[in-house]
Amino acid sequence: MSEDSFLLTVDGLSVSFFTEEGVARAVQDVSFSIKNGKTFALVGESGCGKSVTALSIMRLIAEPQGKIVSGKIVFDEKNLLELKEKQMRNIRGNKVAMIFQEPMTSLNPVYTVGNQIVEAIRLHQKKPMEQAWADTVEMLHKVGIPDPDRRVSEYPHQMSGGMRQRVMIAMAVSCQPKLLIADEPTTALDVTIQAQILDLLDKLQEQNGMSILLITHDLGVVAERADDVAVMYASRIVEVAESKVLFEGPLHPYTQGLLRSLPRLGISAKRLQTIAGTVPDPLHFPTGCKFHPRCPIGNSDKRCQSIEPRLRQVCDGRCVACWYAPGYETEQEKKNTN
Amino acid sequence: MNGRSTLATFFLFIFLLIMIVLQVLSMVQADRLYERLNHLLDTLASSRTVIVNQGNQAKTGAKNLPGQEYPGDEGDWLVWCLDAEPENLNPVTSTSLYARYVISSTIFESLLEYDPDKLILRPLLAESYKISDDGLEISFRLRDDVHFSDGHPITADDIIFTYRTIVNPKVDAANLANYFKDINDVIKISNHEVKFIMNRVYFKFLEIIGGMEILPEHIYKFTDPMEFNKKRSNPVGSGPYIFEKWDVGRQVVLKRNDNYWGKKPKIRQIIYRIITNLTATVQALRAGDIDYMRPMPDQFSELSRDNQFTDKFRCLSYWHPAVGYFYIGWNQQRPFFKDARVRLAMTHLVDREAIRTYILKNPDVNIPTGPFYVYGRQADPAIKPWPFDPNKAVQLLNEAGWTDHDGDGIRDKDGVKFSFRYMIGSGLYLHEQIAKMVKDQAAKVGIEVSLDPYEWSVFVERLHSRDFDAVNLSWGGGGIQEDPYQIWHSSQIGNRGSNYVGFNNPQADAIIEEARRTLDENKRNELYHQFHRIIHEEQPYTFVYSRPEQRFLDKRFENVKIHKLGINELEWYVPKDKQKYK
Amino acid sequence: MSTKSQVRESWGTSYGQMVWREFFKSRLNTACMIFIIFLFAAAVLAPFLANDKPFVIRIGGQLHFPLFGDLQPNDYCVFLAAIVGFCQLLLVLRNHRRVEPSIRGRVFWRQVSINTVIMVTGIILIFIFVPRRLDATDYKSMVASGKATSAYFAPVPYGYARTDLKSREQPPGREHWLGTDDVGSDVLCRLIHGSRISLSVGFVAVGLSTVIGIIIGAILGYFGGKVDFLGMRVVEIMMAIPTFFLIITIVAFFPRSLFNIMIVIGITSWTEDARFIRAEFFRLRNQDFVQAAVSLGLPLRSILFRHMLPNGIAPVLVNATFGIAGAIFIEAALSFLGFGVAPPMPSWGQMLSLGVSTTGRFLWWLTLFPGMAIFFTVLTYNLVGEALRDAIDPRLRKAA
Amino acid sequence: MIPTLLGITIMVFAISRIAPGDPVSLSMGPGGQLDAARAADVRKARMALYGLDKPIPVQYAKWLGRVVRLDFGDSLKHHRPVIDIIKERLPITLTLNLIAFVLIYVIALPVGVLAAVKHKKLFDRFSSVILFMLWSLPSMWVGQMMIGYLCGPTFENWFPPAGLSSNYADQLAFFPWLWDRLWHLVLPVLCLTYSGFAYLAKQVRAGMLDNLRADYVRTARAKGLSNAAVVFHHAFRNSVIPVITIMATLLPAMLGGSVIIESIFSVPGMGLLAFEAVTTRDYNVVMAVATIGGVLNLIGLLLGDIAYAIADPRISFEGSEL
Repeated sequence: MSEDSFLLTVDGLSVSFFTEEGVARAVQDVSFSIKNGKTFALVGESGCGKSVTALSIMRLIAEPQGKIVSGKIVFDEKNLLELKEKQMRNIRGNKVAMIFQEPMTSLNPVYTVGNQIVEAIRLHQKKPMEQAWADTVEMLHKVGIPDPDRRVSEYPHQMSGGMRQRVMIAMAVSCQPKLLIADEPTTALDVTIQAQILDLLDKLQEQNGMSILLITHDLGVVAERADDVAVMYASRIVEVAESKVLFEGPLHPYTQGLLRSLPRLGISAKRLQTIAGTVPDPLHFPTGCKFHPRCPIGNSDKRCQSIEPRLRQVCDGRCVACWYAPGYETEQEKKNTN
Repeated sequence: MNGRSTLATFFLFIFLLIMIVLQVLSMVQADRLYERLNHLLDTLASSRTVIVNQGNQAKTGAKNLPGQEYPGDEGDWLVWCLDAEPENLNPVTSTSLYARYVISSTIFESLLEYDPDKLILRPLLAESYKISDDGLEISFRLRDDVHFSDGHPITADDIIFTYRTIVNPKVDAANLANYFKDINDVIKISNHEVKFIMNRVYFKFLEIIGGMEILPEHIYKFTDPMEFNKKRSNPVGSGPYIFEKWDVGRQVVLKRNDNYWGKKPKIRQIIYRIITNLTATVQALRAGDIDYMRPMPDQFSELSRDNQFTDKFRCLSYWHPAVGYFYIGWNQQRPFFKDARVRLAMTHLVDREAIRTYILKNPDVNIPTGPFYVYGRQADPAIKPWPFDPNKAVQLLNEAGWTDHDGDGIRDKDGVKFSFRYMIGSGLYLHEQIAKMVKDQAAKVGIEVSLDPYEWSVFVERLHSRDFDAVNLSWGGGGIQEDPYQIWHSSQIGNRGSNYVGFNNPQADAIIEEARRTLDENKRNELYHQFHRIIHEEQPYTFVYSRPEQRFLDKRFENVKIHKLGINELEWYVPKDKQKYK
Repeated sequence: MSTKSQVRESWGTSYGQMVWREFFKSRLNTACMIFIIFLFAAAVLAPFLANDKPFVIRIGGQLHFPLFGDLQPNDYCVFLAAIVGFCQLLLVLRNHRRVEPSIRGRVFWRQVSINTVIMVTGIILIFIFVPRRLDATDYKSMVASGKATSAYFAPVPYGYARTDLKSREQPPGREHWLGTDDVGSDVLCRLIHGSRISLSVGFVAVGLSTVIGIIIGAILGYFGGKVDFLGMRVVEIMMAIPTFFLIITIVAFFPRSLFNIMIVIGITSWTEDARFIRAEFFRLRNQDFVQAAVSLGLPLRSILFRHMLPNGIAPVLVNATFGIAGAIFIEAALSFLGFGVAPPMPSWGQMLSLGVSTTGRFLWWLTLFPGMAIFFTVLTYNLVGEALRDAIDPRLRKAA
Repeated sequence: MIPTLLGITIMVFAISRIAPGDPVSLSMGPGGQLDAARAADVRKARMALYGLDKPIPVQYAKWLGRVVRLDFGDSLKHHRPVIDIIKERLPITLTLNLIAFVLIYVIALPVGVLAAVKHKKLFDRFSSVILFMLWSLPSMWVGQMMIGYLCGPTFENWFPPAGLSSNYADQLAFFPWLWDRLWHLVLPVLCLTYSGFAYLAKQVRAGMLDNLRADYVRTARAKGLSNAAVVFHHAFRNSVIPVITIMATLLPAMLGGSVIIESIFSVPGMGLLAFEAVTTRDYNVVMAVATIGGVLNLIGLLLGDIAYAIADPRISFEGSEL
């Protein structure tokens, strides 16, 4: 596949938060790229740095505590991190839009949904008011809100969670962005709605051919919606692959753990396995491979405890960060270490 | 957070520093000020710009007051500051001093008035008066040229109307009516002659009736007394001034009565400004907003030493019979003060000299020895005040049997600790200061005093229910012919009488009663001298001080004379060139 | 030892400790705390700091200790209170080390109740057995006249009730460090003794209002329904009355005393707490675990109170801290307007009111120093209150 | 609302009547002239005159009966209809407070917002310390200091120490008059303003901080709105809501505070009236002040609720119970 077909390329992104307790390295050396018109899923337990990655693409990391320490974020040939705030604003909501996790709080309670969408449209497309209103209503219709021309002038608190999330989506796609970042768009909703929302996203993706960066902890969703997957664990990406490949043969023990903990049809599961232990606190990560305390291999292995494996390409389109992943090391290196 | 805290503390210190600097600066400046004050004090000690008359000698008056022969110029206003508002301007129902300032002898006139220097009654509205030999009848003959400001002539009917109004039980004038209670009737002899008939001889009747301010019947007449009680403003009388307007809370304006029957005053308008805040008053005076005010004692003592001030203003300090006295009353119903010796001891404990020199800061202040006007004929000048003498006090207390038996430092007698409650009106600085001082002094000889400040209304209530051990208060002077009956006669101890310290001395009672019947002034004064002596021995009160009337007056006013009766604002005038208001 | 420490580890950090730690992160707060302690020290030790009786004096050969002999019952009460309070503090600290968290609350309450009992009985006993004394002798003059020797006076050798007309209204100088007031008593001395009034008013009044508030709030919250409705009307009334006016009315109409002021302030400022506690109760009622517990047949009362106390108390405490500042301010204001304690009892507000003499002369030292005293006290309590609020508010903790 | 008022009046009425001392003994004073034999009767007569001889409940009923007809009776001190006195005094206090009020909001809002936007920057830290100090400054002290330093004979003499207008202000032309009035208002208003302003600014700052952290602000940013737009259009709009409700609590507080301020600067307003009335047992005035004060408070609360309901779509008018 050719480089130019990538819409967004994140390269060596590291983000740190400087708090009283100390420096929390929320994202370290994260790299991935999203193809045009495809869905890229970023998977991981909560607190592993998914959302931070997303926010740093939008350059919405809360200053002054949060800082993007290093890395590049290239979005159609522009490095977002080098843009002026003004230019960046042009991209936000216009070329790159974002949907947030909590539809309940993500809408401003004191303005009608209509207002909030119109705001975005007028900002980026400089349309006259009436035009903008028309678009808005149409948008709401598109995202499947019943009689939009009434709903448009309602306040968020008068709507259900699902409705609000649709409104959020409407707002996000109102300017036909090239990339839509969906940060756990469905976690706060109940299952039936989840499906609808995701379908809606797919539909919109087909309609205006945008790419989606889908951030979730729900492998099920990933399995059915995503084209490529990156698994994040404790501030690092531990494995990247096309989704079906990944689901067939996960390489990283963490990914394996995740998959095992996922109910599968067909296979008569004895009982769902879980990964022992918890996600480490970003303030004090363990030395070496951050997963080693929870890892069946790592918790005994010296190397895992001392040296942290970098993300490496093992075969085309597949990267992993584990000493014991097949093909992670050449025979040569194995010798050196032993 | 740390960052903030350090910074915050830093600013805190900055603020502190500023405070301190400010404080130092002010300290320096204030001290400079004091030096200057002291300097002035020394220089002016010799040449006091204060005009003082030792009431009893009339030598003053003319002294350093130029141009008194000169008839004076018409015009200009007198802006007179009142530190409280008169509750109403009706001469019958009003009780406050401030109403008096505004209406008496400006708007209203009486049959007789006191000659300001001879201090004897002389006719005003009346042409003449006659007292029958048995002293039970007084008849007045009105001048026939006198008329009210609206032109109506004053007739006997007006006098009778006034009298009947005062004694009408439904009219809210109890205090006033009280004086008339032994007058049986008034008879109209002719249109210009009336006769009052009393049912007993009482030397004050002439003064009372003569001093009655005559109301115009055609204006004040009423069917329902309540409607009279409601007549509070728009007074109409026969006086040299007529009522202009009353902006409540701000001012009362009188303008000259141009068809006044008598000698017209020079000042065209008198404006009574109501300024309750004392500091503000002085400010206003300095700013020239007011011309005439009644300062607090320490204001007077301070400003009368200030050259810049005395250049612009007259500091008048003068005696007149109505100056009262300040006293500490010892409740003789209480175990502590039953014994005259104890009361005397208390008097010995009050350092009245110190109060005079340090608190009042006025050497003219007099330490009275009895209830009478210190320079009046009723008082016995031979009696000298008891000195401040703690040792004497201790000795007296021991004699009286108040010694510290149980060794707790507090004197006691048959089981009663000598620790009493000292009632003072709250918010009265002077009273508080004196009370504090007494407490401290008493403590030094082993007497425990606890001060009870009370709101004035509660204060009065407790006074009447005799619910106090000792009390601070001052009586206004009873005038030239004072009758001690109300305050000192044992019959007044009971229900809400004014003898609330329960002074009960048969001899004194006898004297008081006799004096009331005595019409000959000299005889009467003899009796009063005896009475004075008794009071001095008994010390039912500790008489703390009696101080001269004090006024500040703008220098532009001329012909400011000081009579034995005080000053008479109506004599003043302002020379053409100095006149301020058109 | 190690086992113990491990045990404590297993206890983890209690809410209180967390707040404590959070609170003392800021140096400003520490400073405030120190200032408050200093104030307390001044208040408690007032008779030793400012007194016209010497600690020790030799008269005719033998030693006397007039200052100690002159201590009044109320002084002893203050000392007792101070000691008990201090012990309570130590106990609390000890609890955190020794007592297992789950029962800490109960232990704490038991200690508090015991201490209060001790205090009350102590005070009663003191008033019964310690006689009021009045030491008439003037030691200064004795020393001056050489009758007495080797006298050691307090740093501020004046009594707050001593009057000395000769030196009235003196600006600060060597004699009187902060000058003298209208009857020549030493301002510094009166300031020191005045701190007692301010603090006691602050604490008693607020204690009262808090207790009333909690009780009423608890009753309303616990019974709900009609009781709640009526109660809330009362609360509304209390809130709608112009409080300061009400206070003035009451204080002006009834005899002048410290207790009246405390009580009045107390009974006029409980609404906040009441409403808060009530709300807290209602919140708890609807929480699942409470419902569950009730359905299990546990008495609602115990649950509510057990869970109300930890969560509900903290904000009430914050409220109280501000309340103290408020009460001190109100007391000062009242005394300033002339409704304060009876003279010569020193009160900052009353001293302040002397600052502008009747002549309009401005006695800056009578304005500046008491004013600063009031200001810094109020400021400190406000700061502490703010800090506490931040400390107990986890959201802010996260955000900061 | 009505029951609340009743409650207030009953309470104040009770307090003022239970208390010792009454206007009659006040007007009669310590005596001196009155003969003991008559004093008692006179007193009785006066009591009857003022209608104080009836049992308290009856008095209250009578009073209530009159008040519903907006007749507060006569002042026992000034001997005038209370309502007239109030008519003179209330506007003064209201102007004083309203000016202060406007100032408070005008200053506090920008300061608070700025502090929040510059969170943890110099301005924020500086201002928050200053605000805190202002907040805890005892107003009587400030007033006293101002009088002492700025309008005393001792130091500067820049401002008038008392009153609302210099004498003969009524003879001035309009603008000089206005100037004079303003000149007199400066210090009192200052005293009334600073603490409320500090308090409010703190609130605004806190509110802004919360809202700037809120999700919808993040959404707004994600929309690509400029910082200013985010702050003012989104965060500010939300943090204004609680500020409005503070208005309800601020107004009564200021009315209470004006007692102090007015008695320091001897401004003839409601506060001073209340003060005098209380000290002189002028029952009718006391009651009137209490009632009107209560009404004002309730109005304040009501306004607060209404404003809230307007500002916040989540609250509907039925929600605001009073």
